[in-house]
Amino acid sequence: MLETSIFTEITLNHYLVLSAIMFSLGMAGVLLRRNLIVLLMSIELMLNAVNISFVAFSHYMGKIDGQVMVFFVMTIAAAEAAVGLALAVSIFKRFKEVNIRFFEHLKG
Amino acid sequence: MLNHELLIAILLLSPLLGFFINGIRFRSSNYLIAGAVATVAVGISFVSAVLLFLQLVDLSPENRRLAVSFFEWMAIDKLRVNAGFVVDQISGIMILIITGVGTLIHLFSVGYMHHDKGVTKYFAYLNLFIFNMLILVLGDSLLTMFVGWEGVGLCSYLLIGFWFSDSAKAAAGMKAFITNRIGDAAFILGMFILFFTFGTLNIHELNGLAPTLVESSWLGAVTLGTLMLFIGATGKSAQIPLYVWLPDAMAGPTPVSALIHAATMVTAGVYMIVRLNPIFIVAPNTMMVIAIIGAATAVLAATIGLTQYDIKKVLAYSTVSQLGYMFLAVGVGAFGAGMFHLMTHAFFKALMFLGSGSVIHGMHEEQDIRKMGGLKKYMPITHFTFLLGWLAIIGIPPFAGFFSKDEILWLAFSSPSGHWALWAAGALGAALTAFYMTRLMALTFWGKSRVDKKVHPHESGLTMTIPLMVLGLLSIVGGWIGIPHVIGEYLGHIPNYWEHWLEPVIKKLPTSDAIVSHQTSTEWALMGASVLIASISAITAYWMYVVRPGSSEKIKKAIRPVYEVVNNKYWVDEAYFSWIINPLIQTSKSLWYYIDVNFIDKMTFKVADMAMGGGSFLKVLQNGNMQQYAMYIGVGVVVVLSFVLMR
Amino acid sequence: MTADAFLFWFLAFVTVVSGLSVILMVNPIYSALSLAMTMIGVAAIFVTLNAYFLAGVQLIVYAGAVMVLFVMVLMLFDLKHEIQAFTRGRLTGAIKIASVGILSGLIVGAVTMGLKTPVVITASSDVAAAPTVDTTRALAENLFIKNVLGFEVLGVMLLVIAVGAVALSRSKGGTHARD
Amino acid sequence: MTTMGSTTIEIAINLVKTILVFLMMVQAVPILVWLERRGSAFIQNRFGPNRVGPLGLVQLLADAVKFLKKEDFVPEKGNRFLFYCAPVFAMIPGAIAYMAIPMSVPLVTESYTFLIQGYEINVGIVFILGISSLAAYTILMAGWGSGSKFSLMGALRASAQIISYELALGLAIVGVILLYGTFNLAEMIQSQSGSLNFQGFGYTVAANWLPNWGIFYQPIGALLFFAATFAESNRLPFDLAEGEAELVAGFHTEYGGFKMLMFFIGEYAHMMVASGLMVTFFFGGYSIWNFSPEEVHSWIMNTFSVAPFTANVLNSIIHFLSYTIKFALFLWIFIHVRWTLPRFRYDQLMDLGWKTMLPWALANSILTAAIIFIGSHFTL
Repeated sequence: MLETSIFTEITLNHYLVLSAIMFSLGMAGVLLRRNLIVLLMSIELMLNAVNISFVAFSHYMGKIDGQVMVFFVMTIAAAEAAVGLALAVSIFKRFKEVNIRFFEHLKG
Repeated sequence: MLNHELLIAILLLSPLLGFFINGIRFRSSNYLIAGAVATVAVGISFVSAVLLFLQLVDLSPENRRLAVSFFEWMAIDKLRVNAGFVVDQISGIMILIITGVGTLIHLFSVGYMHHDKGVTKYFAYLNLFIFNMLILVLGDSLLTMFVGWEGVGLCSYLLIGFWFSDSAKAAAGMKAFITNRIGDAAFILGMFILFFTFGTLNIHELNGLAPTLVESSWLGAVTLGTLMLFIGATGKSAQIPLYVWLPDAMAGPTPVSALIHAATMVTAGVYMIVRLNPIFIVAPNTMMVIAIIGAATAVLAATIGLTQYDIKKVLAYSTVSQLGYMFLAVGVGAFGAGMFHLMTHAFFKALMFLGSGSVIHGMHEEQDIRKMGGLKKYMPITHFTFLLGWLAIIGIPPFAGFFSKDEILWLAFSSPSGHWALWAAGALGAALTAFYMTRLMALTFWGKSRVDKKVHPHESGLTMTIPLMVLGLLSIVGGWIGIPHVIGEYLGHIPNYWEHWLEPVIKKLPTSDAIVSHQTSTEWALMGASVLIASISAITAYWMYVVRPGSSEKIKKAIRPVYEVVNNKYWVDEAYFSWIINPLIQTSKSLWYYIDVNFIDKMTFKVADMAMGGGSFLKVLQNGNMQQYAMYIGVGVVVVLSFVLMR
Repeated sequence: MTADAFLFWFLAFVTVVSGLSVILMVNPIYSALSLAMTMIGVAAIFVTLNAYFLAGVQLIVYAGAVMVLFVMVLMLFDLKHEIQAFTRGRLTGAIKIASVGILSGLIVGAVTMGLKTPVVITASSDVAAAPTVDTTRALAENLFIKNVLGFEVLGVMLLVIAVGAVALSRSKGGTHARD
Repeated sequence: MTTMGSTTIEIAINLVKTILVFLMMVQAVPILVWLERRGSAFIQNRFGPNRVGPLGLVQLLADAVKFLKKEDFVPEKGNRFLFYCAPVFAMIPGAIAYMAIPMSVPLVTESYTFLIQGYEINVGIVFILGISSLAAYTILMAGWGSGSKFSLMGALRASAQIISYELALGLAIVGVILLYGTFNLAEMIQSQSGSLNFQGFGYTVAANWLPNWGIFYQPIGALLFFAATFAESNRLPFDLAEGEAELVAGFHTEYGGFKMLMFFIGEYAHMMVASGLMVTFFFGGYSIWNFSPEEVHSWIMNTFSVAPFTANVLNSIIHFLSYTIKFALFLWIFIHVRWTLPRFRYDQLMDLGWKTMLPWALANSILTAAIIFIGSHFTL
């Protein structure tokens, strides 16, 4: 019975596990990819994973604060994307490539 | 009627606001805006000071005390200090003097400083000074007072070195600052001792806790504490041995000399002692030291004043001398007389400084009185007001200085802790004062003109003469509120308002009731004697410098050795240098070389080398690759999380 | 299997697969498009959690604006294939993958072991029982009354970021160049 | 899930409705194409297609056959996958968004309320904005997948334009949202029924000769919204993406045949969504001038003396006609504007969006908020 109930009854745990998996995917992207823009996208993936947790908690706890937090996270994420892309553009203008290794030397 | 808390807030914050406004736009050289802002700021303070004083008058004499506490500043175990401010009989008078004279001097400065490029900065400093001075006099605890004490020291430093591109002037500022530091260190020590003894720094509570029994030992806590505070006061108020900074402080703009180095800041030491008079009174040894130092300063500074040729230096030594009088007064327990002289001195000395400023301004920055003379006809208003100041300082009745100085001399003689020698010193000082002041008048305004042909002296503008006139008036009438009993009764029962006013906050000397006020004949005689001595001295000076201008040179030759000693200011500065400062510098240098360079530095270099050696192993980890950094974070999270979960 | 459960598994599948392709696609444009797909999936997950307004905002902000910007920038750069998409270094790579794997394993383990009993829905639930419009209203009230300071600070921060982004990517010329 | 219903029957009905509405939209496209061609000919004083069938109406079928028979062409340098994906995705956002617009009074039976719309969503506006903002992807995919400079430039322009104007679009309807206090389109239409009547500042204003439509409360919002929808659907005067003189044909330069037709459908779907929203927000949706649905219902009952259910059906049909008339009017305005106004320059377009419409939309929403607050809290 346990096995079927895991598949048919969706609880908070399901959402949390989904969130954890997505977060790990984003983290793997941050650690492994070399393209700066893909890194930024991986960060967005992690933020989205966290958002899922927030909304899931908000739903299952019956408190709206989680959704407000998601709202804030979205705004910050948009801002972060804007700055990150601006950085990427300036890096691209200089090196004609957006590899993370151009950030290793923080001079010039 | 406005709430007194609000009034005190306005009183304090108005100059601070002026400081911020002028401080933010300090690059501007528009003297009108800067001057208007600063003067109006202090003017508002003056108005609120007057309103506060009126409220104070309305209260009954026993509880004339308007206290306010804005917030708790610090609370460390027993030490609880509020940002509290008190207006009582003493500080009420002080705020009137500070803001009143301050307003006049701000007004004067508008005219005096109008050609200067840093005029906005100047006014900002001036307003900051007023703010700090108000904190000093209003602070309800020694610590709050100390904040103002340091603040005025800072402003004094900034304003003495205002023209800091001249290295001599910048050095004068540093000298004032460092000399004051010595005194301030002693002040802090005094605070420590008093706090250990009484467990509080609140002035009101301290005065209430003052022991009733007189402490005769030299090493008693109260004696030591008050002595330390007095050393602090000698620094701020330019007494022996720390008076050397004040004559040099004349490097600043003349209105600054008038405000800070004559009327307000330098009297802070006297004010502090008067505030704490119940404490000081139980330490007769301290009082004796204060009286002796005061008398000695009065005479010493006056003798130096005889030989100076710089108009402002003469006035500076005169200030030191007059401050000596005030300390003489508080030293013999005549706190009221000390405060009285403080007030009248603020009027006439500010007047004379401003007058000298007017002269310097009219003479195009010439300060040497040998190059003046006969200025009477060029600047009549300045001459007339200066004349009033002169009459006041040499103690001619009924000018302000007469009443205050005479009361000091009489109490120096008659008070239980007084002595005829103190009176004699005071009288000698008065005679010397009369001499050098007359000499100053004669060389500056009277006699034949020795002015350079290229210089065309002129009278100053209205912004400068109006303060002179107001202060001149105050120099005449300022003393009338404290007419001694003997004269008052003779003239028809004019009461001594001053004494009545201060009575609730001034403690009498323990055994003073028996002797005072019975020897009216002695009082008359001494009064007459001092006036007579001063007059003779003044007439002699007049004869020497106006009637027979050459005679002074002859006398100079006749007493050459003595003259040399005095003219070189007793070599005090040189002595300080060769006995204190240079040995200190030598010691420091050897300490620096043998201890610091050869021992401590080498040790630290060894440690640094070891750290670098260790770092070279670890620097592999820090290769600038951000993803590796992120990996460290990830590994760290994994470790922490597994630790938490395994537990 | 109920419709809700079916929907959840479907959406979980979509988001995880597209999330995986974000990090595995060698061509960054495919990564970006996969991420857009993930965003849409997340928006749908929000809908299953009754957060309708957030779902809409997620679509507008993430899928509609942020990801379009990403795609535009990538297309502007014209990066077709990267010579080396992943980081070099076998050891660090192994550590990275291992740490990610252990981390996700730990979280999943913690969640499934630790929270075996489903969280009790409190009685004073202002989300679950209420109709959806009121969710939006409750969100607005929370945002504009309780968290109004944070909201304002966020607004100021966005302004700063906008200025900063423009300053960073400013170049000479462009469509508005005058001379 | 209110979108799909909770029971199997509801889900089935909703699915059927979804397909139905989609088919309706697709069928409307050839009519619109015909209308556009005839209309442009009318405006330009020509005949247009008039040979095949009556009024040239059968031309549509001929065109469809022609599109189907064309060669399925993929550029050599392009990306085959994206090149195929783009036109398919082009149809989706418009179609999904359109389904959220209510087209008539709900058909009420004893047991079930049948909505004349794809599905009801409580945050309809946000949903529609979110879905239609996805349109930028199809354009980018098409531009990138074509592997051609013209396509790429056109796609970048078009998508930049779309996300720029989305701001003005979203802010322009903030006033509407504030006014009706809801995101739900059906509720909005309900509060627009009847004649002009509002309260504020302690007064009640009523004008029986005017309908209670949003245009009278939000004229600036309506204007801005309408202008922004033109930019959103990439039509003249904002069709910079396909400025022929500069970019040949923009992002669909390389497309032809059936794929091109799909793009056409997408564009017309956008137009339809825009018209539908315009009608819903500012022109009372399906409601009839000056009459509320209840009044119409009782009028039907009284005049034809039919059973309530039949009256309900008639009521729905009448309102659907009302909606369709308004909807068609706005579609015609779209077409008319396309053939009358010249094209903007690209920097003018961006200036208009960021420096003119965005500030005005902001001002409009702030003003609306202030008036609503003051009007409800204070009396004059």
